[in-house]
Amino acid sequence: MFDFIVGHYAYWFVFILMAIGLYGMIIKCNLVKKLIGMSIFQVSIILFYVAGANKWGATVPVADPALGTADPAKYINPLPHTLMLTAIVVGVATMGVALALVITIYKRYKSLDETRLLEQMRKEDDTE
Amino acid sequence: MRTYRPNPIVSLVSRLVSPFIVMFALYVIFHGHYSPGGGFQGGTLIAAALILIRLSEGNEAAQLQFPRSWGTPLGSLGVLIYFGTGLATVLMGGRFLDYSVLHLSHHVSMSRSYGILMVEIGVGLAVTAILVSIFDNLLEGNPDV
Amino acid sequence: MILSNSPALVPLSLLLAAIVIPMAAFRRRWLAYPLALCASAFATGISVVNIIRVLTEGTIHYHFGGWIPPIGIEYVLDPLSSFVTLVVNAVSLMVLVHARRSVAAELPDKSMPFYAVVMLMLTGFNGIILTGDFFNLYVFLEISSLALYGMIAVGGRKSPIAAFRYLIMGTVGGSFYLLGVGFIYMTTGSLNMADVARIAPSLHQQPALVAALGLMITGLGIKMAIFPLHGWLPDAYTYAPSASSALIAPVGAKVGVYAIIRVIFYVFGVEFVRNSLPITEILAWLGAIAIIYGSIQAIAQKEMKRMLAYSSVAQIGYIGLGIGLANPYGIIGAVLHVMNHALMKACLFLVAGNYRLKLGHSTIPRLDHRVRRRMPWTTAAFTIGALSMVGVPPTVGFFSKWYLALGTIQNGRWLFLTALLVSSLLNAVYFFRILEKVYMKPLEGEAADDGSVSLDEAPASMLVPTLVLGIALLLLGLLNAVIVTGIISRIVPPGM
Amino acid sequence: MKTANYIVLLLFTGLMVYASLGLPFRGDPNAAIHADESVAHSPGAAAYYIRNAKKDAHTDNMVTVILADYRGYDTLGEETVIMTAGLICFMLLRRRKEEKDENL
Repeated sequence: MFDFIVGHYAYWFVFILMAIGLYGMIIKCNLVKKLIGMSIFQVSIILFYVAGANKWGATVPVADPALGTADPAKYINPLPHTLMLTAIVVGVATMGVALALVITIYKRYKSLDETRLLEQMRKEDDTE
Repeated sequence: MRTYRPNPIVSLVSRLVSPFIVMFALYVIFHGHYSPGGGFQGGTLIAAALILIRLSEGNEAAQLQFPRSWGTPLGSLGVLIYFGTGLATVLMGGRFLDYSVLHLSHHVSMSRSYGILMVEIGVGLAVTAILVSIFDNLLEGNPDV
Repeated sequence: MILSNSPALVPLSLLLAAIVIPMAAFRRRWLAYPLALCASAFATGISVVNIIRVLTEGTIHYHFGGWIPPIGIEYVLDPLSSFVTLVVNAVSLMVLVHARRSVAAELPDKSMPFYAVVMLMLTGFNGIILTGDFFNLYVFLEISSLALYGMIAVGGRKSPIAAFRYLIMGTVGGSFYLLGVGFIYMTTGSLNMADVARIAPSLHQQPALVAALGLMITGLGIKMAIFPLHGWLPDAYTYAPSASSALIAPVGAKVGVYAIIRVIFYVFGVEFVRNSLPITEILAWLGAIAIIYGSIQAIAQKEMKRMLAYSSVAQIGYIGLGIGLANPYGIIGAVLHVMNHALMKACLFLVAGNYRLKLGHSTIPRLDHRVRRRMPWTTAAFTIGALSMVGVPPTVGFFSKWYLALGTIQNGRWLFLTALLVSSLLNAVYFFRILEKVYMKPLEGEAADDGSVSLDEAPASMLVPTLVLGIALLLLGLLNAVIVTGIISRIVPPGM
Repeated sequence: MKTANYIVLLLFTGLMVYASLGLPFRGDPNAAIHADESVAHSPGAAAYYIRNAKKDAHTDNMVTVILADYRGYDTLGEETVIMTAGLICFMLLRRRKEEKDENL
């Protein structure tokens, strides 16, 4: 039982972070708060991968002449780190596009509240 | 339109720090083979140095360092370096991104190493140019500036 | 050289165009369109080569960098992926031919980045369809999603809000997918689809694997816009510029459909899915609800683009129902409907674009018999498209519904069969009310200004693709047996 | 609408906790992702990378080799993603010359 907790507590903290991020994304009304939630959610996924890459008693995945490369148990898993480099870039790109959209919305409606924006959008639809 | 008031301390420190950031970024890119680092990390650092100057010296002065209109074409150039490396491997008769057919060196492994370096340079250039261009565009679209 | 690299050349040629357009067309704006058109035509040509190669040589694996699959990334060219790439590229080529005038009219100063982003969207779609690697699929999913957000947001005043809502939903979907890939990787130790398909059965309903399946289907379901997750679709299609919605609507959601078919039938296998979560059953029910809900909503709409958007929700319901039935007829119907719906929606959105250009609007209550006098060919194409949506026999729309109906009968699901039949009636209601306005004789009072209406058809560059798609709807309907026996029957996954 | 969102949130958290029961212990060197060979006898990617990265590409940093060589196509996709973001910001926010002059 205790072994199980020690082996999994890191994942549980990551899942708490995910729930916080998802809460921000789907329940908050302010567009920028949604983006903050999105950022937390993406970072928690990155933490999830990196936590899984760990190996007790291993070192960073840079070949060390003193250790040699014959024994994989001496280096932590390099693949999730590589994947997460890509995921970080995807997160940055999404954030850039999202901020561009927020600026455009604010310029046109002078508001960032989702319910108010939707109300105004429907009102404009009816007048057309 | 907000007015810009120069602050001598901020200006001096950022001017002083910026070249060192660029130097460290180049180290991160070119030493990425032997220590943690690589194109994306280095490119982000160079972009940070350029954006630091944009923030402290004002947008107009910073145009002398990296004009706004360079962003999109230079970013495409960076991706083109990466893509071109892959295209060269195809033209040399290998699979896409198989650097061993490029014959950059006698040893296959060194050839791959140089291939990786070329690719990382492309990544660094693209990331630098595009991050700066995203910053410029966000600034330009901002209604308060 | 072209032949040995042909699987990779489809997305790569489009990507090359996307890279070259910002450099070449930065000062010379007019270069953007020809470059985009050439790349799209080249990709379509290579897709034809690919499908011929698959039919003669069998499944082809392309290893990037020469590394064998669990080590490197591979592209898999099998009957399903080659068929869907051909559909996506051919339909997009037709829409691109049409797009020049409407882009010039609606986005005059943004044509250069617009065409580059279109190329990136198509790169993403082709990458998703061809890849055999879970993480590579995620990267290309994000490329296409980002490009979609941008293409929607360049429209009018309201489009950035629609794009932002799509962005939040889409990022939740993409992140769920990535999390699912994480669980799969943690439990199986592999990212290659074929490899995971070999490992998964030996893990016996591992909780993490079951959760991964649920997360991936939810994430891809958002991209596919299956019923309760369709919230982003109507606004996005309505407020996007005409050229964007004509490009997105036919192929955008189909990529999610394709990825779901891959994950359910080719990676986990029907057995695993049936025993772990009742995903297929849920998909079938959601599909049936979406069919009815989308059709009823479409009847209530006044704007033609919005009506077509809700009808897309219904049509994706058909595909979801076909996947959910999980029997050979259901799969054939679903894959055939992917092609049919792409053709029908492209045709109808191009018609809406033609009306917008010449009449200045595409509002249904304002259409009348003068439209037929003024634009006879466009109206003819619209008629074929509408008949096909309803499912009148010689058109393609009939045959996919036929296979879906056979699938429901095979499983003995009479409720789903009823949903199919009722939806055909509802489709008839919302299309015939337009056809009635266009074809019926005018009332006495309106007859006076009849003579003043002269022929004023859309320009050839817009009319030709519309008519080609309209004729394709009839022709492919007649050739339907060839397609099904030649290609689609080979798609039915093993063990079914 | 709000309640539906809270239900989604609860469902998600429940699913995650359920899934974590099946995850291998963190840091266990014998977990499936670190294995030399998978259950289906295909080579395990991570162990292969650690053993052969230095040999194949004459580069110490394994992450760099995977990023640019073994999975180089992913990185090309990553570059494409960021180029897409740059182009979209350019498309949405760049103002025309005349418009800019009016605002000044």
